Amino acid sequence: MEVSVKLNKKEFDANIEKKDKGFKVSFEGKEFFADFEKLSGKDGNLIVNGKSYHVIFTDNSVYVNGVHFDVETIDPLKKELLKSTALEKDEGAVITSMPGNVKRVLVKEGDEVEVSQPVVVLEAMKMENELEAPKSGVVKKVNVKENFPVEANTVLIEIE
Amino acid sequence: MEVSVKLNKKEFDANIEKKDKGFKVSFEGKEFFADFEKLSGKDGNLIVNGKSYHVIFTDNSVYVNGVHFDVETIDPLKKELLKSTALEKDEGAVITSMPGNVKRVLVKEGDEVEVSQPVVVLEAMKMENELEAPKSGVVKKVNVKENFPVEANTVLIEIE
Amino acid sequence: MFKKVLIANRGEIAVRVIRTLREMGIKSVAVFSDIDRKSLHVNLADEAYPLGGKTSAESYLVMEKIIDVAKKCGAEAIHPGYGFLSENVKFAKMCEDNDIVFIGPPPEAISSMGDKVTARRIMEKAGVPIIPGLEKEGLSEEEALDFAKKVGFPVMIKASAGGGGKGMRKVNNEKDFAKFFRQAKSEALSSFGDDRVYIEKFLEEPRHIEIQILGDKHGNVIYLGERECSVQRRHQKVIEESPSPFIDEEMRRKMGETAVKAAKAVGYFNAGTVEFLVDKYKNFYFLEMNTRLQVEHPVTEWVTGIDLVEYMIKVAAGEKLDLKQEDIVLKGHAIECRIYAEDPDKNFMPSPGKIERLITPSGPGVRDDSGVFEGAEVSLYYDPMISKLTVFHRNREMAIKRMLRALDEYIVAGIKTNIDFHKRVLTHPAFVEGRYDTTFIDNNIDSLLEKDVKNEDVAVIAALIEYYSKGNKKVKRATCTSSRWKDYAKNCWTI
Amino acid sequence: MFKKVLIANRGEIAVRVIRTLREMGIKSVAVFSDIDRKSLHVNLADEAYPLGGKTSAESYLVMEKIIDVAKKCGAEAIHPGYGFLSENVKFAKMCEDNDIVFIGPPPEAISSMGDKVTARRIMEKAGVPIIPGLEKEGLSEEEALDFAKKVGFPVMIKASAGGGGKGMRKVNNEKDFAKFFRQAKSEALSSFGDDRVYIEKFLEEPRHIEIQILGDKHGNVIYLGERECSVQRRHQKVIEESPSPFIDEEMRRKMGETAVKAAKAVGYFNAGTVEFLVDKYKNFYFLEMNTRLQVEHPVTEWVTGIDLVEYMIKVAAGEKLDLKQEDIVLKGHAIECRIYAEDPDKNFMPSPGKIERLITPSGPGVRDDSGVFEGAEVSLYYDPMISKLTVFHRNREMAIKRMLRALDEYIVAGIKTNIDFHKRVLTHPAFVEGRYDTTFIDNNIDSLLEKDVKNEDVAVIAALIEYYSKGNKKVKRATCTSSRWKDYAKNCWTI
Repeated sequence: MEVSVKLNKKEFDANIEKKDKGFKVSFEGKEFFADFEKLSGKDGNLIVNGKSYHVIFTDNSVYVNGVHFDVETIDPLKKELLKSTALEKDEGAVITSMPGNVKRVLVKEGDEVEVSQPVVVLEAMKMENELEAPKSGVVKKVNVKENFPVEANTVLIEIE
Repeated sequence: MEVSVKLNKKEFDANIEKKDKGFKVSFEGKEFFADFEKLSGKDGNLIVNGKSYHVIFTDNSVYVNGVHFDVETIDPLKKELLKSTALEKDEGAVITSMPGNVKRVLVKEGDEVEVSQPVVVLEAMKMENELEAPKSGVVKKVNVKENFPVEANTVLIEIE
Repeated sequence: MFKKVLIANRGEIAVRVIRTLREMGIKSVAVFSDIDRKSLHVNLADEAYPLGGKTSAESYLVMEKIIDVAKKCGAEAIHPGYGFLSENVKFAKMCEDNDIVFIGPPPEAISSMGDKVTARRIMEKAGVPIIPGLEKEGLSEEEALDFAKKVGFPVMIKASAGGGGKGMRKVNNEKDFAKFFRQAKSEALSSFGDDRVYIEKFLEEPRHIEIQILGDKHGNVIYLGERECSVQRRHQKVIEESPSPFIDEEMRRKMGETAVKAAKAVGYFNAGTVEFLVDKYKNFYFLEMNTRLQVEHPVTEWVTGIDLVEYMIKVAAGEKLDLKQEDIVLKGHAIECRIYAEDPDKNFMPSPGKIERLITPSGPGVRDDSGVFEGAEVSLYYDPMISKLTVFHRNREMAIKRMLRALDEYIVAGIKTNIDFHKRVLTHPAFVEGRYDTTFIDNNIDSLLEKDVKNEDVAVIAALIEYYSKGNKKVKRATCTSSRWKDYAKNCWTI
Repeated sequence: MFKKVLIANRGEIAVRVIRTLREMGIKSVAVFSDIDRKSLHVNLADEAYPLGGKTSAESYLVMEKIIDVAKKCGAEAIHPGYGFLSENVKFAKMCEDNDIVFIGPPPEAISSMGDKVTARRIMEKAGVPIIPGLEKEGLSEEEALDFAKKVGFPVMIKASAGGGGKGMRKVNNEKDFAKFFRQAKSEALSSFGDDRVYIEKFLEEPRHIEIQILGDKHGNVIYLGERECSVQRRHQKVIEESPSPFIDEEMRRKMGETAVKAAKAVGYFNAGTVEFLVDKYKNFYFLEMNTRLQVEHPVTEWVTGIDLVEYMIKVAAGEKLDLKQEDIVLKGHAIECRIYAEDPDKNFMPSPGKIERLITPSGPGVRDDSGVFEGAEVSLYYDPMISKLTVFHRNREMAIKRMLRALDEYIVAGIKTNIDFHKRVLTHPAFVEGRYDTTFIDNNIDSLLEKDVKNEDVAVIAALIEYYSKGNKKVKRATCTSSRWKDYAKNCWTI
């Protein structure tokens, strides 16, 4: 079976076939023999050409010897949708990628801001983090209030 | 609600009622206030009158601060059945309560045996364990062969 | 000795104190916020009582509630851990007023040492060198800026009531001054309830080296060697070690004796830490004194063989130190890595969430002081430090290798951590050779975050994951996070 | 130094060796039986290759297969761990013949020390006291019985090729003699492939105290203090500690020097252990020499600060010992508890099965060397020891308390273990006071298995469990196992 994998934004292709108790993987002209065994719960062990790897599957990630992979969710459409509404629609969106508490809102609607100007101070885990304007422009919308918590990936401020 | 519990073969009764976020337990004229919180997977925490207990539920046991309880399975009938076929039917049954490998069978059918006479040598985890005749009598049946594995709770030899 | 002690803290340090209390046969009492009902310290303690509230301000900082619990459950003493109320003189006095032993120094020592400005003055008087600075009541932004211009950038703005990197900012130029000055004041206010700050000249190539001391109520004070804490980011320590690769026996003795002098100057008892900045000429300057147990105390415990928490409790109970200065012999080398719930690839942004899988290292010379468990929720309300991993070996070279081995075994899934980042720091030539100061991480951040994909096994694994995932509804397409592959290839058993 | 080392073992000791190999920058190669495909040592190693088979005889004891894997994967050396092929002279020679370094002593030392009868003769010649015994080729049951009657019961029957309590029986009277003699021979055959046994007088109130030695290929041999191993059951060590509470500096030196003499007599290099029996008058007798890494080596590692596995590998690679006798200074006190999958309440019957929940202790002074993980299947094919828990503290009294704390944190659900049993041993007055010999467990078995229900909280919890279980399909009615409640009330945080 042909499989393509995205690795560091570079796509590449491998061929995988069942072989004895495991798999034969052909990739860039080389052959690898792999044996996977589920250990317990989220854990498995993978032996590839004799090398042993501890593999952990969580809901949306894979860890190989403790090193993390991102894995796209089952419904790529839904994810695209999420992205388009939040992250990609508006280049002027000030988005928090972590949950936290809005400590201070430094601008109000109608304000003119410059690129990199701090607009919101977010507190999480006892540290203050300043979020800056991604571009120069006018504050169109302020979606948050001081001392209220926000989830990750929320659009806090919109600038146009 | 009235609840009876078997503790060290001694049965006793308690009354339990919902109270605030937890429970009030009355027992032997005293009152206990308990708050249970599920932690994750099999683990929970129970605070009884301020004292904290780590509780773990597995398929058929409960552990409180690491100390083990036996818990009867959902179908008491089935368990009784199991018991009656194996453990209680025959006082002359030589039963292994652990799985292992039959190392040597020291008697054959028709042999006369005395109580406490070794009849089977079982090996498990690199240790040899001798199983003895539970009563004096004649060997009626030998259910096992040397060098074959046996499961826990198997009747190996029957004596009458 | 006490029969019951309340720990006015949470997380790993509460667990740490519970462990020693249990060894001493003393009942431990945990307190908890609503957020922390399911936390490890509650589960491990003998007793646990709710404080209510979510934020620290609503829970762990409410002195009356804590005193109230202690009185109701009959705790004779309170261990404050670090942070929260550990250096709060009002709380120490409140304990005293309620006949509860505060496991810490006398209130006077807290107030004189806890206030950085007062502490500087005391040290100056005692003849301990201090860094040029400006400290005055109601220090204004303008005055501070004037001072900065006079001594020259960079300068440090620091919370007067501060400690632990909170309310502290390094300012490199005039442009950033106003912003950082305000941030420092604001953080100081939210962390310590006190927005006073002062300003100091920033030393070039400074090392942060601190001396652990231990004093009893009978006037005995000893020092327990130093800790090298120069691996810092945003004034938060990241890796600590003892002994410091930078100082020798003679300098250790000099700094130790200075620290003891400082402690005696304020009638100190309890465990405590005198922090110094050391410049490249090995001059040392008093930085501040922490009048409490320090996060990084395990490295000292490894090399001295002494349980500092045990001694804090014994000293608080009035016992005389059964250790003399000559009993303290440093043996071997210890390193601590603080495990933070943060994402180094996204500017070390905090990463709260559920720990879906947790594997902690063990075996020879490894100690994990954790405040979490598999399935635990790392809350955004509190500090992002989830654990401290400490190792010991007979020398520094082997200790570094042991730490790398332990970090390889350490797996935290579900949230991001700085485990991989630690591996890069520990293999960086400057760290390996012991040539580093507090600017180390900032100056090497690019190489410490370097990205690359090399090992072809990794591609095979990715392909297999993709393949397996066909049968797994939850997993569809694997893309690896850009930054980790290099480390993977470098550190993770595949070379 | 080697680049790749194969570990011809499984379980905790394979994991132990992998850890040090990783610290030394050496690739580790695991081998595994079909049963062990999912085991921890396979998952942690850099490389892993199947041996096939289920039993040890089909897998870990098949020398040709192991040599074959080593050659194919390019391993330059083999670490045998303990048990299995670790004291097999044929295997050591086979390694030599295949240009693979056997990480152990020279084959001649294995054969002379490994054979208990030869070892006794060498010791006798070297002037080391030995216990009266009868050793001869083809020793018959009748000859052995005659000897027993002559010197008087009790006597010990021991496997000539033996070690680790396998193929060993204490016989108290003539009636049991035939049975035990045959058992010992049979166990010897299945454990070592050699059914020869010999017989010895049993010493009264004997302590089992052993000396750790370390030698290089350049004729240097040092001793690393002693281990007290008298807490035994069925000749299996259960708890070990260092130093021994029974011996002083002078006796340590005498025993140490005797051990070094013994080692030098056979041209020994590698880590090794000279076991002594010590009677109540502090006379010590040579018992046997183990020419390999010992299960209980961690206690020595704690008190000396030395990684024994690291030195085994360095010595095997031909390095000269960089330690002199005067460098070895014992500091503090270490205790090890072996965690067995067994049920003390059912005559310590092995308890294989799935580990449904596993919580291992950590924090200051705690080391867990485990061979399992949560979800692991403990197989009936191999040794029931799943882990070794070791603690360190500054003195014996505190070390015992620390061990009790660590045992309180240790939770293994799904199979039975001896964790609670350890707690009873550690709180037994004879153990606490250090007054115990190898008969300790046998003579106190009743109080060590004592049962009782005291704490009323326990009843409340049971009631609550019953109540909750109404909503839980899997749980219906709780009855507590009889023996644990006493400990619960005594040790489990409820006093």
